[in-house]
Amino acid sequence: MYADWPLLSLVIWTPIIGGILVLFAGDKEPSGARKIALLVSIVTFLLTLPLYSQFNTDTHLVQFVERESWIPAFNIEYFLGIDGISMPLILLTSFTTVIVVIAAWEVIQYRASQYLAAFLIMEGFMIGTFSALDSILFYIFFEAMLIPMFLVIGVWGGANRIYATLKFFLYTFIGSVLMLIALIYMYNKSDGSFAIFDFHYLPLTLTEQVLIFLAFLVAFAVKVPMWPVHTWLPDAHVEAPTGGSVILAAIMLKIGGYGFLRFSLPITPDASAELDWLIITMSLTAVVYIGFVALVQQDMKKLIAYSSIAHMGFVTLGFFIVFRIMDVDSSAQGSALALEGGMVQMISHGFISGAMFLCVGVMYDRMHSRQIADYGGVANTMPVFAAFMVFFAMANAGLPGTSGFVGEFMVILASFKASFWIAFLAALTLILGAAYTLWMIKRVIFGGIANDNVKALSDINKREFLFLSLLAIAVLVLGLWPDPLVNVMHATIDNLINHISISKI
Amino acid sequence: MSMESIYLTIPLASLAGAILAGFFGRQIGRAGAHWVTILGVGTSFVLSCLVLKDVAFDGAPIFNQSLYTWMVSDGIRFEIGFLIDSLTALMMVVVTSVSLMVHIYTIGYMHDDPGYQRFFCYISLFTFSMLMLVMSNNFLQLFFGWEAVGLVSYLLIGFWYTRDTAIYANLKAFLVNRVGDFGFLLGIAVILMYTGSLDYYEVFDRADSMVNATMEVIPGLDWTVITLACILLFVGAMGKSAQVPLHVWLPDSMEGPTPISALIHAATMVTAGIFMVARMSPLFELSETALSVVIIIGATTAFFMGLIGIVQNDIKRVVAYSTLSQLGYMTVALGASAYSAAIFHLMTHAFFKALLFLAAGSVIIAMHHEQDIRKMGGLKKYMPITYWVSLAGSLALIGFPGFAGYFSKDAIIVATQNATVPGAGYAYVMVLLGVFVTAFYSFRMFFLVFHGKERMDQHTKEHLHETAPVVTIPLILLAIPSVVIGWLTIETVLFGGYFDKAIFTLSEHGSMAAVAEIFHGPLNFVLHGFVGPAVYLAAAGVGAAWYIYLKKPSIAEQTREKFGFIYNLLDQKYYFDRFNEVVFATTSRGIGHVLWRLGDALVIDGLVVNGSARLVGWISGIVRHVQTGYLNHYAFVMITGLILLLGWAVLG
Amino acid sequence: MFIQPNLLPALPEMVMLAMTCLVLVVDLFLPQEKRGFTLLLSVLTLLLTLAAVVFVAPVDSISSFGDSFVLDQLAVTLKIAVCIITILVFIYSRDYLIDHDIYKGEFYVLGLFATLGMLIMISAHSFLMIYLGLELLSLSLYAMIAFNRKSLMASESAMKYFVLGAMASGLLLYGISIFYGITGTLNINELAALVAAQADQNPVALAFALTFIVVGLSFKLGAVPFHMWLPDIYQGSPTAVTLFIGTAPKIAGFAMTIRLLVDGLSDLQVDWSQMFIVLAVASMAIGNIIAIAQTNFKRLLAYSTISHVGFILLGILAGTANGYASAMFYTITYAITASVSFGVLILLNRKGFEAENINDLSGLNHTNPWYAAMLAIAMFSMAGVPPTVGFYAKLSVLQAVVQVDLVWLAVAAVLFSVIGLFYYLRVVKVMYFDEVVEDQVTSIKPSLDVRILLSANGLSLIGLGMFPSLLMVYCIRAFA
Amino acid sequence: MTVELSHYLILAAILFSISIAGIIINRKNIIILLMSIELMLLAVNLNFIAFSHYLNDLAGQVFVFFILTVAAAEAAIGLAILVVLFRNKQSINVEDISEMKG
Amino acid sequence: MIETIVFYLFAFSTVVTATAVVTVRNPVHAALFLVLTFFTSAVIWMTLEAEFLAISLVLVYVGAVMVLFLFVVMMLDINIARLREGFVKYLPLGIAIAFIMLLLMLNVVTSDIFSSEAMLEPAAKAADYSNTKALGSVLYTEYVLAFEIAAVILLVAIVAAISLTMRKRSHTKYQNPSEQIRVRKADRIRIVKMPADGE
Repeated sequence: MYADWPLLSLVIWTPIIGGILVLFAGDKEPSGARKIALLVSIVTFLLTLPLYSQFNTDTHLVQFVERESWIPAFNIEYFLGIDGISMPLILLTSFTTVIVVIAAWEVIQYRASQYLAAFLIMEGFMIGTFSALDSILFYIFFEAMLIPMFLVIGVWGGANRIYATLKFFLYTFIGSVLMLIALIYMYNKSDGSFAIFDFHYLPLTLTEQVLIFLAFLVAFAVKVPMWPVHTWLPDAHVEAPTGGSVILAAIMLKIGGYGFLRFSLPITPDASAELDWLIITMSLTAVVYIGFVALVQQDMKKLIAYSSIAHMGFVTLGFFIVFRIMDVDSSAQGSALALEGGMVQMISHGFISGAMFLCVGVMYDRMHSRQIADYGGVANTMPVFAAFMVFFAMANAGLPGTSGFVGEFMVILASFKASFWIAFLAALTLILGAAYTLWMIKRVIFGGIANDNVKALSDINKREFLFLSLLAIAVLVLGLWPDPLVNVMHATIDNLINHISISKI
Repeated sequence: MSMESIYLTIPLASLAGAILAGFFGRQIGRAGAHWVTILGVGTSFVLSCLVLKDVAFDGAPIFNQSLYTWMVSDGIRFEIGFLIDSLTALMMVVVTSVSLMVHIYTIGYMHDDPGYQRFFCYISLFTFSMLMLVMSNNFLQLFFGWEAVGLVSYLLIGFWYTRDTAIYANLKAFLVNRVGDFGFLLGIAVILMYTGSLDYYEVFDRADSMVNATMEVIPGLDWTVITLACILLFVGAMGKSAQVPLHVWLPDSMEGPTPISALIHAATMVTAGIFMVARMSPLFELSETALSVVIIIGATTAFFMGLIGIVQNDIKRVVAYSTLSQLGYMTVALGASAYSAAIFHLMTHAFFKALLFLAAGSVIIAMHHEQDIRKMGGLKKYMPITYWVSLAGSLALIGFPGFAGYFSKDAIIVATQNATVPGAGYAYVMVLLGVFVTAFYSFRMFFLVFHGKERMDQHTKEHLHETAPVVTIPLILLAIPSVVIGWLTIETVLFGGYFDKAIFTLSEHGSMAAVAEIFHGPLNFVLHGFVGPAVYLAAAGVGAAWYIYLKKPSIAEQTREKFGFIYNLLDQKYYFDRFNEVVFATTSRGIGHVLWRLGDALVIDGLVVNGSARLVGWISGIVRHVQTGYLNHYAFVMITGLILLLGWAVLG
Repeated sequence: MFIQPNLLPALPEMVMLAMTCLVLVVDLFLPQEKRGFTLLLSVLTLLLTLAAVVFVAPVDSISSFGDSFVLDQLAVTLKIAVCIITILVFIYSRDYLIDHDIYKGEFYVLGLFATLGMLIMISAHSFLMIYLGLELLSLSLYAMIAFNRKSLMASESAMKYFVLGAMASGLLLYGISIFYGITGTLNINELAALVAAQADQNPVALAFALTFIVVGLSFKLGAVPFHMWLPDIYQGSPTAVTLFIGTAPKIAGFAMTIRLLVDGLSDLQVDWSQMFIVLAVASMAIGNIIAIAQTNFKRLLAYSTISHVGFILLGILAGTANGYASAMFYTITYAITASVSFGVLILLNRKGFEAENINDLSGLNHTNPWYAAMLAIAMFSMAGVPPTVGFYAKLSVLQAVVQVDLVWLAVAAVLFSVIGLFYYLRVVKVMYFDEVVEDQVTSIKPSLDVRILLSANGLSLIGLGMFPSLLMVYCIRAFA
Repeated sequence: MTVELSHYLILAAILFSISIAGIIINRKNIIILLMSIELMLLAVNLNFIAFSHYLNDLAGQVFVFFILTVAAAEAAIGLAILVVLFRNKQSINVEDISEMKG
Repeated sequence: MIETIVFYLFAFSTVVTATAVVTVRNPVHAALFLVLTFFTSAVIWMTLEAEFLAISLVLVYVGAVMVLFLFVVMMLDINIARLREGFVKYLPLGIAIAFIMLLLMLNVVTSDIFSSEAMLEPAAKAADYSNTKALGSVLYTEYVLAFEIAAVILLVAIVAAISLTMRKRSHTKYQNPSEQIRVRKADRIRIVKMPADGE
């Protein structure tokens, strides 16, 4: 029945138009705005479900394609479609937005309609980014989502929000402008096409590839973020309101990873192979260096932010270790493991980091502090919450049985194919990840009641229970049975591996 | 009921108990919580016995089947499944039986605790995890169980989460275990890389491919892959089974409630490492180097950790160090290729060490949670049952001929004597000395607690009495196997070919064959013990303890002063904790601080990010002054621009 | 012998001139309180001109007056743009003029004359016509700037503009005179043919003359280092005049550049492209960098204009039809965007209060969320953030630059635009994140026409951003 | 020996240079600046007329005619602005009219 | 020959007077020197057979524009001493810039393209040739649009000059009868209540 529906357009434009409606609903009666927002987000989520259920896992070809000429002057098309890489991310986006809307319910009182509208519009842009197959369309969504996020952090953020949000915007913008040049360059090279798949088959010399690769790298590395262009993330996360942090961590970072898969690898396979050492070094630095840095954070959100960087290191490691594997082993056995591991890690990190930020948000709403030192013994007064927080912390530390384990496991296994020491350094996350997460848990959740504020805490209410348990279920299900997720990627990933194993030179 | 569904029921029964007690604890109440979990674990126990009977006596074929496909990636099937053979069956019975005892015991021990339901949930969850670990037919699930028991251990050590020491200890335990897991995971990665599978049997079949392959981990140093894999796996075992130097968490884990110490930190979880190596015997056998590492680490742990037990005053810590030492024995057995002896000792140890812990717990209850043995003494008359079961446990521990521990320990000693791997000689000396040390500290504790002067305060003394039946009944139930199980099962387990299908030993590693040579029935084996030095060393240990702590207590004081250095060394546990604290904890935080403040804040953010922003701002501040506001300056700039362009056009 | 020239192509200009004279006379007899009629008449003038443009719009191109006046696609599109933007300017500035006691008919008359100058510049196809159109525009602007006679700043900036403008005209004329000497013609078409013939023989002399022309154009456009007038004039002029200067004349300047360099001197394209590279990079660098330090919003927009001129030059220097069309698109959309920025700023002015500092926008989102949104859209458009039209403008220009293998230039351009983003974001930051400063921003209630036009103007930035083809087709057709 | 075209051009160039020098060295008096600009226009006019003569083409003279017209208008407006400025500032010193800068 | 002498004579005086314009201290003198420059230029234009323009220059420029200049200079009460401060300081710079400029220009205007070979002295015009008539005939035909625009420019100048400088003089005394008639008591006198002088 869905065959004829322009499903992708629907899931992109429903939240955007819904967001504008929410905006006009205004703040006089915020509950109205909230209800509309919730309705819109749920409808969007429901609309994304057929993308999974109707998805054909046997083909690497893009599905649910919509293709219309848009700007004929430069042959820019309204070209949408999804494959095994983008589909899970779209589901993640629509799911997370529902969570964020619920999480904002009573917490956001100041200009609630603008807040909710920003998230809905952002949702549309993010889904657009994942489903765009025209590079300019991609770029437009890629950039446009910065605006609502900029406002979200700036208006509803913490004390140092302005510095953080400017830094966020500028960092990301610097990254993306070079990508734009690369896109234009390839447009000229390809005799006037901005379609991403045309770029995939565009013959490029090694020098061209390296330059294009670097341009993409800057864009996506900032977004991921990879060391050493990660410093915007802790600031942005710390200052952003809870919903902002959740979306930022759960989805926006994924766009960087997605970009690598959609652009860098297939368009510049030779440069990727040539420069894999760079990415691998940066990824491992993210894992180890950031792991250490996370260890000494005093601010919970900062800690989780740093942990996000470390976890995203696995994503990029997984994506680029492939080239090492190909060097070592001509059969490329293990490369699918690496790529799928990176993808699983992205999805899983979406759930876990979102949940962690929501947990901090739950506490922040009560105590108005994110400092670890202000807490202690929260388990005494908020036992149910403590259970959730410990669970998510364990997931963050990559405990098997939670989704956090799956991606890391796959990537470590795959990277061993490439080199013992890469796997060794990557596996250090087992120790570091546990150390910083659990140390925070120790200081925040466990122990005697630290002060009167903690004593006065009340346990989570039904609404908070709802969104935390939804996420917990997702984390658990994905950890215990990742096959339904991994299964949808196979065809696409296999095709990608075939594609990148053929030199373009 | 088909066997398959029985296998499935065994772990799930425990899990069901855990879920009910955990999520619906408030609804079902305290009694409800212990009933559902005991029912669950009881079911597991009964069915496990059934399985053991099936495997051991009815000769059921090995069951190896997957339950469901966890994931397929890159053509590799990651599955969840069961492998039921003799080893598994034995472990299942050990785990469920001790767990059942502990469940019952807990009713009494935790009677007044507010976290009653939570506790039952945890221990049932533990039982589930441990069962999944031992029943696994592949590395993935092994790792799942491996980490899951770690998680529960973490939760249970920190059960009393308001105690700073407890939450310090659980963090430490988890992190140290993670170091082990780190190696373990890499080991799994090696195996996957060279065999392309995580299924035990497939891996074992392809193990040869790892023998001939080499890997250059450190440039210029070629290691055979099998050695690398085994050592990495063994690192995991070191963490879980608390072998030097990853043993530091186990003594601290005594911060958890005593039932936990018995169940997790003595009987089951800590033996997971031993089990794992035994399970991997087809791999370890192929690497002489790995076995050598195993035996040396084991021997070191066996002796030196025992030594520390001598100076401990906390009743649980003495038992904990004794556990470390006994785990060392098992590891030595593994290194000596006497896997069956290791498992045999694992089993006997599970019973008598659980017994000792629970007895200690009984003492602690009676002493109103006083754990310092210097403040005890003369408890014999107050707590007769506890006294007698403790005596049985201690005798089993020191290897008194005829008791359970004797058989397993003597088998290990003989096997070590006959082992050929490098380091076996060292190990033999260490295990022999360990026998003396074990006897000494065991009876030091025994005498200090149950005999001699009553050193407790008046108030405590008045309230001293034997503990409730829910405590003593499990003690008695555990005391029985502690005494007799060795006698009953040694022949079957060690020499009856029971493990033939589960454990693989190369013919040139003939240590067990040597043991078998001298074995002519249990009675004969008891008598044979008097031929070797072990029994005499144990007797000497007991005698020394008696002399020093009962006869002439002043000697202890004098020795301590005389050998202050050694005492300090032991008291500080060879400075391992201090070393870890300073080197790992402080250094890594230091590195973190430096990287954060210097790397992130100063260089990246300060210099590059804000620096470039400031640079632009600074340039802006300077350049804007070119715009002086003076008309003729403007004209001058324009004309200069014109001249430059003209010069370029005309001359250039 | 003398042939009656075809007057049709000049119909819009004739309509405008006639109507302007009518406005001038009618206004004399209107009492102050009926000044609204002058405005009405002026807008009518522009509408009629617009209608005339549409009416005479040729399929191809027609020229008249001895080939010194052309009406082609380029002219039609640009003239329409100029007229529409001037209408916006007139309507936006009414309240400002009233509040500042300069609500006089002369403002509109001069504005209309300036617009006439622009129309002439757009159609001019000889050196003489270009010069006259330019002077008609400039002289009107000089007077408009000084219009608020009581303002020291205004008279100062008028003086500066005048002196520098006159000097620039002198330089331009000198260049024209040399070209006249070399080719013996003032007509652009003949010039193109003759330069083509001579390009190889007299490269130095042609480059020499070209330099003067380029300098004159650069002054008009405001490219570094001939930009010095721009910040002071933007800041000092009454905001209504800044609004005017900052929008429509850019289009005329673009037209003049195209007429001179592309229509006339395309054979010297290598030379002027190279000069433009230097000027463009300098403009983007200086404009963006100095803008960061600004606190005055008008001055900020002035520097921002300079940087945008750099971008326009990028499109032109590509030297391809594609590039010219991109630059044209950029210029028109920039003018539309600037009219939104100044339009919102001008709304904030009240009697006795001149809103011109960035801080005057503090908390605008609290008091006037709609206009804050409009200004924010304009800022993002100037920064080139999609989905606003500014993005597409930048994209097309960059595309043209990359096409001629000047990738490094494109990279430099985007890097400078990152710096630019910083100060645009600062404006958004002030509006959205800062608290309301007491007595600075109150709720503004502009009249209906302003409200509708400004909203439409602001939303057009998004509309054109999503459907740039609506305008782009005309730009492409102009250079087809 | 007749006067060559280049002589006129050189004269114009000299006048042009003098006017530029005048703009630069007169840091105080706007009126002199205006006069310098008149000199510049004179130089341009001379160029046109000389070319017109040697090319035997009237267009140059026509152009000069218009330049003269415009220059007259320009002078009127310029001086009007000057007067307005003087009324506001009581000075025509270039260095005094620098309210706006940076 | 005579043309050459005339050219050099007047060219020289043009340069000298132009130099004087930018260097003399007094703006009135400068204006007068500028007038002289125009005069000498007009003569040179004469030698180029641009009689109409030469006359226009004198009539329009000297007669109107320069007079306007003088008016303004004299009307504004300018402190001459201050106007010349720092003159010497910037003189070298000015000369240097002008010199470089001149060199660049000479480089081009003396090149072959403008040499006598490339551009021959045109044949002398016929005796009945009227420069004015020739100009006139093209002005109203070929350049009619430009001519109209020039007219508009002049109109702009008028409008601008008037709107900028015309002001109602408030201190000029003249009667406005209608105002006088409409006046009311309240406009003229204010009745204030004051407390009686106490203490």
